[in-house]
Amino acid sequence: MTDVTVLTRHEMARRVAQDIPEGWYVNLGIGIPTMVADCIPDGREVLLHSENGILGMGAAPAPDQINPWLINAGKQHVTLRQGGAFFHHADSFAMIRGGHIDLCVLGAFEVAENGDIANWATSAADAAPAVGGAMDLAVGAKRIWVVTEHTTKQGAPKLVERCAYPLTALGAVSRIYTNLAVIDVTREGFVVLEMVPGLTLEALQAQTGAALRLKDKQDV
Amino acid sequence: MTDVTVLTRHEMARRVAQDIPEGWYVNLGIGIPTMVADCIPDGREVLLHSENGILGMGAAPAPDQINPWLINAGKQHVTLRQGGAFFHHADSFAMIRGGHIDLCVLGAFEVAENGDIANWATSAADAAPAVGGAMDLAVGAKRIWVVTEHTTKQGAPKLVERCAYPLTALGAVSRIYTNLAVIDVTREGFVVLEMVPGLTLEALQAQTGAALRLKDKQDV
Amino acid sequence: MIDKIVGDIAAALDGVRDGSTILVGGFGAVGQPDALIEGLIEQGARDLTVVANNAGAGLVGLAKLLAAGRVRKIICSFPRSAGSVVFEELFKAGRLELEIVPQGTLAERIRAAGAGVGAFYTPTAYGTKLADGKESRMIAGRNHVLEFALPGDVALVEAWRADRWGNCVFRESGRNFNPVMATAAGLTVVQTQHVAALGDLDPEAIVTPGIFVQRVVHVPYGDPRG
Amino acid sequence: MIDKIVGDIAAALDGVRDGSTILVGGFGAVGQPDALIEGLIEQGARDLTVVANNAGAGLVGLAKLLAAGRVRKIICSFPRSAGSVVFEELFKAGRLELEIVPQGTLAERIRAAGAGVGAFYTPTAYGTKLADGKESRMIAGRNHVLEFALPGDVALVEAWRADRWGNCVFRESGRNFNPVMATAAGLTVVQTQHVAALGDLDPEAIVTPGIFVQRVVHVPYGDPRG
Repeated sequence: MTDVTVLTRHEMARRVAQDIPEGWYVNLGIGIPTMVADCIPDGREVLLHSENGILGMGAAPAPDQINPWLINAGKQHVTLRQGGAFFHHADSFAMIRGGHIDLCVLGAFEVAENGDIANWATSAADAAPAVGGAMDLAVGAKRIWVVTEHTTKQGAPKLVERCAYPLTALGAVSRIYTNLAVIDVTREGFVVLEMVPGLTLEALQAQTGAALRLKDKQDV
Repeated sequence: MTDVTVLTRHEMARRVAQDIPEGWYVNLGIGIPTMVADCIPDGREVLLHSENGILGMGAAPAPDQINPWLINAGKQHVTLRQGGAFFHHADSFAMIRGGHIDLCVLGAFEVAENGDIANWATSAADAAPAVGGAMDLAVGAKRIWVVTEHTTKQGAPKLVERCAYPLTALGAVSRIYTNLAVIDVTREGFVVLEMVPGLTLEALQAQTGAALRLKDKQDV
Repeated sequence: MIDKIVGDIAAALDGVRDGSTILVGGFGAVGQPDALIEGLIEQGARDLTVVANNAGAGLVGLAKLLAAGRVRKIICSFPRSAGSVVFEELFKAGRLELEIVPQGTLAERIRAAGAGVGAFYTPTAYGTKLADGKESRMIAGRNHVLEFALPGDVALVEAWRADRWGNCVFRESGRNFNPVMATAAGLTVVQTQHVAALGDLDPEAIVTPGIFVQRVVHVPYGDPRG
Repeated sequence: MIDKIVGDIAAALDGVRDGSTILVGGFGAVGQPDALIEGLIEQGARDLTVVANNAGAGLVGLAKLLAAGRVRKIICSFPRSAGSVVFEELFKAGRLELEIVPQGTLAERIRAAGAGVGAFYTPTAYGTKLADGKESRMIAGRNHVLEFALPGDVALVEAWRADRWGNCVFRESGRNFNPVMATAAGLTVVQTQHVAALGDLDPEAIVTPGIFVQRVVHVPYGDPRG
């Protein structure tokens, strides 16, 4: 692993942004997902949705141009692009639940090889976990991508056979971007699309809690 | 009956209008109910709702001032008062079903002494009856008043023990205004509040399909 | 650059398949996407299920689509109205299936489809023949009927102004079913009286955000007819 | 003449009873009816159930109401956030009941209450512990959970502009839960930054028609705090 350059959080966000085509309606979760917004190439029209009733969010405002009335779901100040719109919470979640969001990018505690995601409660005993809109997004968006460190800070795998933490949604995740690799979640389990330079499948497997296989050339 | 002056359709509408206090949100069905709109005294703010997404309808327009974009649920041209609002059909019926309409005035084929109303289909065999918003209004409005001729053109009673026609809603009607009387629908059945001058309870009973009783003085 | 505005009605309706469910906006003649309905006749799709409040009047719009024999079934609240002669003839002849739905239940079933709600309980129609065969349930002391979401393959919508992202506003009582249906179809096609530049529509007053719209075609149709 | 505008906050909250369910608008600090919440503390009602997205932050607004011991139960999607110290203390001490509801389900349950829908099936939370003990059902090939309408006795709403009929518009992300909650309570009270003359609000752009509003109080509060 000494020769391997792992991606920074910002590089992970940029890697995700690369794969978002023009015209998609995208909801970005809190954390690294939020950073994806600033990595979308200028001129590529990707329309950002926020649970609190905004479509067409723009870049973060300059410090002297903050509008205190305009925050995103993470309570950060944002801007609105020309063509953006405001609506109320029930309409906002109608967009989410109704399958109108092309992509939601979420963080996760764990993702299982069957696409289950756990990202809202760190133990079944936690009596006051904050679910927010995660469950609605996980079942509602057309696709769920997870962006996360490949392991916990303690080195435990976050990509696992079955989630141990309380689930957010069943079978929801289709792709995972980590600091080490890009991995599809398929019916046959985790399929590695790319790894950071210098990383071997064996080394990646050692940090992963479920079987990996490399994408065959003929899978393309 | 020879000395009895029955109310005209316009007089029936005016009688209903008398009883509508300022501040009520009111939906008016097709026929005599629609005529109630023009009988509300000037200066009494009663807010008229239309199923097709209008709150705050005003008087009918002058012939040379028709706005072809502004029709009511009966497809007649209307106007909008200052303070009126437009909304879509799902929001409009949320107002209706959600109990936000103080009063709906409907026509009826039959009203039963238990408050059942039949006003949408003239026979169980009719395979293509037009229900429109009648069922939603009948269950949703805070109160349903029916305004109707006391009998059919053939002289058959429209106020009955049990409806024979297909029902619009169960136990919905609280008051009936006819060309002969004003009648409350109570747990004890039909209670006559007033009759046109010269009419006796016996004569009214003869034209009614269920038992009537006069409102006791002490009921007030 | 996202540009949902297409050049003509043929492009707007390209790919509509036989057997589709078509949601058609409008209430009476107001807000009816007549140009798109005419275009659908040209386009040729058949065996359609049409969801609309009315079943057409006269010989134009929906009535013309019915007359052309393209519709297998109609789901509506008010089939019979002044001038609904085409509907009446086809229905009597047994050449058209009919599903009558109370107007509010119709709007709510379409909204449910757009909002990802599989089914809902409504007090409307409980105890009537329109609830025959439907599940019912007492909730909070009141009887309710179970109704299922009603999605469309295609929604035909008339707007007053729309922009290249598909944001729409409507005009007066022309709003009616249009924004609800726009949310509930895989392909939502808007005929708009006016095209607005991006940013010209007030973000506080947009009724249908563009996320619900796939194609926009400019049809300066004029006032409702009839 | 209908005039829903009352003179002060005490009049706006007159009659709120112990044991009431209070819907509180706002998302984060934006669109929170803080003056009404403070007024509710003054007013004195206790044993309240509060429905809000968050459980308050710092020592103002909702947190202050919690700290005053007036709340028996809170129904929300995101209780823990930066500064939710009052909530955390009360909850740990067992002095506050908590019902966690996914944010979209929360919004839809409130909407259902306002729209006369008794209950609905949503795919959200199926297979998770938030669906424990709830009915589920396969609809159109997908598992759904049954959720019930969540009405309030009182809704506290912050608007940007309101008129004497109770028509309201909101400002940017201050809209959030406010218009939904406005539909779902027996008594909807609006604190508005600005009072508009009747007719000044564009009928095409009114977000909350006055039918949903019982009282309006003018509170030129200024920008969201926090």
